Amino acid sequence: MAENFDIQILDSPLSAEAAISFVQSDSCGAIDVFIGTVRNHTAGKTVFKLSFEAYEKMAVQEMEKIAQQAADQWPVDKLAFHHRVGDLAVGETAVIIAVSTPHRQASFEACKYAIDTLKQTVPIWKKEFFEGGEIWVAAHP
Amino acid sequence: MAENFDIQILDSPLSAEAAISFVQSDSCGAIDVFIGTVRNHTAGKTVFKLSFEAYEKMAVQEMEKIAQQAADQWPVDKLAFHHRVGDLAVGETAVIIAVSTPHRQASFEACKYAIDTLKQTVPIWKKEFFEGGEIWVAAHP
Amino acid sequence: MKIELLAFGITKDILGGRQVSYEWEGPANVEGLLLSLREKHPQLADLKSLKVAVNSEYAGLDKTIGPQDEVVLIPPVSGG
Amino acid sequence: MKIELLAFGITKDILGGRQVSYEWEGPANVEGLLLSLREKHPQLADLKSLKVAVNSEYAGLDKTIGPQDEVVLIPPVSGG
Repeated sequence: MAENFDIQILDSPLSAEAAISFVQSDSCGAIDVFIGTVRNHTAGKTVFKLSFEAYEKMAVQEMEKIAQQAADQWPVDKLAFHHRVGDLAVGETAVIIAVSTPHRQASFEACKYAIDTLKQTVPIWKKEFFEGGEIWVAAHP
Repeated sequence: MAENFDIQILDSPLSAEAAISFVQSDSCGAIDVFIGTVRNHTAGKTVFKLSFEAYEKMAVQEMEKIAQQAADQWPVDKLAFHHRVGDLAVGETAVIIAVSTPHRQASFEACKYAIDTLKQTVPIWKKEFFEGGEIWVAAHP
Repeated sequence: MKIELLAFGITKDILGGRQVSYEWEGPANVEGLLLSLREKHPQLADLKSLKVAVNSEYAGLDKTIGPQDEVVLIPPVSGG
Repeated sequence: MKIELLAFGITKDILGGRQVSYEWEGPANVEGLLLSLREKHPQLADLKSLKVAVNSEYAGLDKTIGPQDEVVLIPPVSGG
């Protein structure tokens, strides 16, 4: 993996501080950080928890591709990309993406690209546990 | 101040963790955080430090206006907006903006609006100390 | 062709396990596998999408599958 | 009109202090103040912009200024 990327799938709580420390760079003036957290409701249902599973080997590879694509499109100095697996309670963090760039516009665009693309290509699946049932998110049309 | 905003001008180091904790919300799935840091160069010059001063009373008011304008345009649940004053070394954090929203797109847009508007309206001034001189940034055409 | 198939997300529930031995007649490629699977497990046809990864890369329908390949069912992803 | 004027950023350097007593002839409003200041301190005319805040709100040129108002010079801001 390129040494300016820090890509991890973890079954323990994620740390925004760790992601931010990794991307800090004296040559950069901007860091954008996206944090995805577990909401207490979705589509009008009360959610108790989420459970994430990953095809880890491929998920890490796909996250690396995304980081590289971001670095090809914007002047990314460093990028941290951490995703949690296992059971997550409401309020816990599922994903953190931090990107450092010389100027701010690129940090927003690269970070947004990474989270948008994660949701399309990275083999990670989320099961929602709500009042009265459970469902694999997005599985059906 | 609206209780869902945390607006501060500080002469001590800023904490991303504090800003993120403030905006965390069980009803939100997204937090975007922008961190502005001191770069070691600008326009080809080596920068040693920056010094920020603020017309604090008005700066806080203008930051509150920005937070409110963001909340008027996007479904912002909470917003933290911290700016540092005094002398900052290379790598230190000058500003942190954290925004929580139900979904991710709004978090990016509201955060970007806040930092873009800060740079236009908030009475804070930055002096750059570089090899061979010092300059009030953006003062002259 | 007979392979060990890995299934994630909802496909694990439909196939009844993370790793299942799976045998099919017909072409030894992704298309042949998917045709057979959808016939045997009609619920797979109800998914919004169903991709196959071979050796941890997304594979096209004409990708050949051998007994040594790591073959994985990828239902619609939902990370983040 | 005579007021205590607060100056930040480069205007502090140009006027020689954070707080200066300033007296001018002519209209007791923002426009009158700025005209007088630019005449006395020509460097102020070189700035990219120069705004005035009265009681911590940006003020238009016709905003009247009284002795009790807090009047502040706002050169181009550069926070963040």
